[in-house]
Amino acid sequence: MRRTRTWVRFNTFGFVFLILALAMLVFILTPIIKTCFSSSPGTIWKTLLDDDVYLSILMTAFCGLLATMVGLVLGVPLAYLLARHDFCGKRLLESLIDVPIVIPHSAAGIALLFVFGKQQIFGQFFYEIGLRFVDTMAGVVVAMMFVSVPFLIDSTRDGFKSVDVRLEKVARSLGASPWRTFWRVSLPLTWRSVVSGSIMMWARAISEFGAILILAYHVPFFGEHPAVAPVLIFERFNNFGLDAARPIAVLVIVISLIAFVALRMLTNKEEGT
Amino acid sequence: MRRTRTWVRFNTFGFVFLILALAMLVFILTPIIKTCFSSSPGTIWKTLLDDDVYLSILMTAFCGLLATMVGLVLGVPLAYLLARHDFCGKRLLESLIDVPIVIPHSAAGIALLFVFGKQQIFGQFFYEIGLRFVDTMAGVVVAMMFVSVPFLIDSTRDGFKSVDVRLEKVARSLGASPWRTFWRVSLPLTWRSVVSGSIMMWARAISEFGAILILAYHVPFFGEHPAVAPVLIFERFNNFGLDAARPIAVLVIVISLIAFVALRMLTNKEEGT
Amino acid sequence: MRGSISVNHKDITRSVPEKRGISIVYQDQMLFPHLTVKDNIAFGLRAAKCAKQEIGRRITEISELLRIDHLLQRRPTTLSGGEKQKVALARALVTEPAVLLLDEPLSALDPHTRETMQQELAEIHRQLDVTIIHVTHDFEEAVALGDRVAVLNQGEIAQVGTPQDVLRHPASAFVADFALSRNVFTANAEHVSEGYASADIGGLTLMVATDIRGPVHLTVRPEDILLSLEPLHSSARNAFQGTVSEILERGSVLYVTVTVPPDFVCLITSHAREELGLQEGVRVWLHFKATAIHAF
Amino acid sequence: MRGSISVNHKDITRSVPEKRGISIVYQDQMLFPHLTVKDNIAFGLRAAKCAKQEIGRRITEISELLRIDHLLQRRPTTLSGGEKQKVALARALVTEPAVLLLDEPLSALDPHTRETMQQELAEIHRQLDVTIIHVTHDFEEAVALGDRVAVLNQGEIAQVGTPQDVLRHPASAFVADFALSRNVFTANAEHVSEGYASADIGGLTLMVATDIRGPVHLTVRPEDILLSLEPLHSSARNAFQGTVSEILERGSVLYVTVTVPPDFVCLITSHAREELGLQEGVRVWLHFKATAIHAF
Repeated sequence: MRRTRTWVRFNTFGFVFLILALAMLVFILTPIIKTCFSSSPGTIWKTLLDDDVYLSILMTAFCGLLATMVGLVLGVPLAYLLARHDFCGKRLLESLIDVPIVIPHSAAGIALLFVFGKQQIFGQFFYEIGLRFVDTMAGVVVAMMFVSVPFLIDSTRDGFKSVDVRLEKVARSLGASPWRTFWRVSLPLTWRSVVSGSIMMWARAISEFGAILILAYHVPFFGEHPAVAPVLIFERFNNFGLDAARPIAVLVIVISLIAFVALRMLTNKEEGT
Repeated sequence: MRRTRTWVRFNTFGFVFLILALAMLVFILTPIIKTCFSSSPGTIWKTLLDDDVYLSILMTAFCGLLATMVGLVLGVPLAYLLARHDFCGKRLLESLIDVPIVIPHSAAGIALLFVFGKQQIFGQFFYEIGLRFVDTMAGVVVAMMFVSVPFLIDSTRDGFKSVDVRLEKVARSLGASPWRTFWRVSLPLTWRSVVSGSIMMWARAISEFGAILILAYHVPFFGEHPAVAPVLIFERFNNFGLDAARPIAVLVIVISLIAFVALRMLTNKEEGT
Repeated sequence: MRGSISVNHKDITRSVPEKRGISIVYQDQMLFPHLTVKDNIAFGLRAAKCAKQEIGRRITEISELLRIDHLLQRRPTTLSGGEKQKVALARALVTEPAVLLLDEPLSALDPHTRETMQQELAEIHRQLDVTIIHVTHDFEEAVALGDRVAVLNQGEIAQVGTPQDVLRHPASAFVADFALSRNVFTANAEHVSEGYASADIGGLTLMVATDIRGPVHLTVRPEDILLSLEPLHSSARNAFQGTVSEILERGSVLYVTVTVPPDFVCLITSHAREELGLQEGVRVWLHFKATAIHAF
Repeated sequence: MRGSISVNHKDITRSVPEKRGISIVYQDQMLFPHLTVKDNIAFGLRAAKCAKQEIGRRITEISELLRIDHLLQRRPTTLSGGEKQKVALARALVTEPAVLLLDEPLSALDPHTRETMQQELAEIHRQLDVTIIHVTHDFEEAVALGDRVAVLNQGEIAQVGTPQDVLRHPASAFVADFALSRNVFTANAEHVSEGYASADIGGLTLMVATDIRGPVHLTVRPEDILLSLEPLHSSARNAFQGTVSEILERGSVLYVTVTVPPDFVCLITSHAREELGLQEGVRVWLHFKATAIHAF
């Protein structure tokens, strides 16, 4: 009966909205789906066995993971403090934290070069302890982290905000220290937001192109010098044309699509219980 | 008294969290701030008067605006339907809509080439009505829209979700048509989410680099062939080095930073009232 | 679930909402938060493309009837619960719907506001020619306001009828349990002195401690009525003789119906029954205080 | 605001919460939603690094005392309001706090559960040696449960004292208005027959329609007490003679205090006063029904 009702209520409004919405869906989904099915599984498998491609994807995933882990250690405390404390200029600060999402990626690369270059403040400081950033994996991680960590911070902050602060007060009144309260109450209740923020951060990190192109083009990795996957795709396209770039693009899209959708569905599922 | 209390409660936990949070803030804010102040206002002014730079920034802003407008027309209906209707596979669909955010930008460019290239489905269709995408402004708009429209859809969908559906039912029971209900009730109550989603979309659009580099490198615009700002920065960096790219990067960062923070503060402010 | 809904002999089961002629007032009002009170009320008229002067005239009319004319420029968020409910009523009534559907309209209000709003609703119903379907959990409210009452039990109608029907002749144990524990009367309260009124209920004159004048509903809790075989000289302002017409045992207490007329239901203990030798047909005196009557 | 808070002669104003020895139970319980009932109760013990066996022993003890041992494996979301409140109490009590702070613990419960929980709280207070600070808006609850009552008016303490002090000697008009309209007694309910109990309040034996046995609190609403100059033969199971000790006018009604002893406050109309010729010192009879007494 419910279905019938929906049809009875169908009208110009619903029709126009459905058409416009479908146009948007077609626009978003067609490029993704068409690319996924444009190469045969055989070609993709052969591409994956290509040493350059294999190493590139491995390094991209690994650097993304590293960036996310550093992001967790530094970003979760920041998110917690933003959720629990009010101070003057907090709104401005929250806007500034989101800025890396919106500044042009190549400009972000240049901005990073300004502080992580050899002669620059951070660069010099880390150079002393033996860490270089230009054309190294550390540079890739830094570039990835800069453009993607706002996703983690925003999601985690909203998560902490949705936990009633009185739950923490109860835990404290029962004799738990601030650390115990955080690990046993605040964090378990925010877990889902932290995980989905991490997924978003990792996905955004492995997709970064512009900042990495400027800060760390080809980097040493297991004796080779691969580029991250987005850069590799661009190189192939630039040097050998669309047909050479296609299988890698397909491979990378399929991998990030599966990882993203699977993880997203997983965390959404938990929401239901 | 409140201040004293905060200090009394200060402890190892707060100290460690504050240190970690500050490290994250320094990491995010230093590159942005240092870049902004690295060039003298005079140099930036001179850069702005450079024809290439001027046209590039103008075109970037204009294309971003066009992308956002098309995104509004097609994305708001989609967001509304997603907020108001439940159907099988809705969660998967919502995940897929977010995919453009997470696939590598250069891969996104290749995926777009697969449907908007001259021989491809959309490309052919639009070619018939005289619209080409490869190395044209239409291509820039399409690339911008693809990578940025999920921000608008997500924000608007959440906005519609937060409007009690019974407000729409009341409007209908008072004799308003579905159209009138949408324009006079649903949309005015979601206005803030739509605006902040649009800001996010525009900001993300003008920052796109990878997809545009592949789909529409230099495009005709007022008799010239400028590239979008992120591409221009990369070109200068590649051809003339960091010093040549710096003033443009500064200029673009300052512009998007001001636009983003100002608009964000404006919409947040309304929230208070 | 199957069925159909008709309004004025027209099947509206499959009509779109804006063509049904049914206006809804929710418990939490659902005023449009972005519009002023005036624009909220004007919403339905503007949708119907009324002329501007006509809109102004009808808003003035309805807001005077509901005494909310001083609120017209305010925002819904600045209103009290009772004011919001009046605005929601005005918004629904101004479109002159065939049916006004009230979904527990008074349950979110504080007791005092609820009583005032009950009187307002009764007043509106008297003045305007509109069918009101009023959903409520409050049996006294249903009896006080309804011309016809339908008692719903688990989604099924247990009884339909006039309030007096339901009260005096409950069709099932469910309805009886629901209705039996109340004495509800309709009357006209007349001024006696500051704080007191007399009210005539079917020949019987009650003394009531209230400031309300005019048509009222009166309730007396069964446990507040004292029974005796002789008239008592006491502080109870209301004393009447009647005949025990029914005795119902409910656990360790008894519901005794005494016909004066009208019928009064009294709650007594079984000890009291034994001592007074109560049984059907016995003549007894009822006593209850003027302050024990609840008027609304 | 200035001031300091001491617990057992130790200033805790500036202590961190975990060192204060004060456990809180909120109105909406605030159970940890991600932990089972057992883990909720164990939370404080684990934080105190108790031995595993000790934890098990103390959880068993407290959950048997509160009769929630069958709920230990459940999740908080699956519990009813009363069960949640008991778990919150168990979680707070198991850490043996110096002070237990209850923030309107019963106001979110339905009336029946509230009465049961009032008895449970009284029981807990008798069995465990813990200072309980109970915040409530319900005056009867405060009087029933408290050893000492502090009445707060606009953030200031209007009166502190035993419940009887506050009830019988209100220090200000505010406290009087708050307290005067109630007759609250503490008594021991003894079995008379199914559904009835007798209760001794300072020499006076009341007949009460209740199934509760043992220590109870009884209240009679002032408007349910009938006054007369002669004893009445009626359905009222409780009849006592006393002396009018005070008459207070409140609008059009009067509060008459009759000392039997104890004191009873009765609400009557000014008409009744005139007719009975009531004034201080007059001997009168009080009558109220066994069903009009509320026991909890």
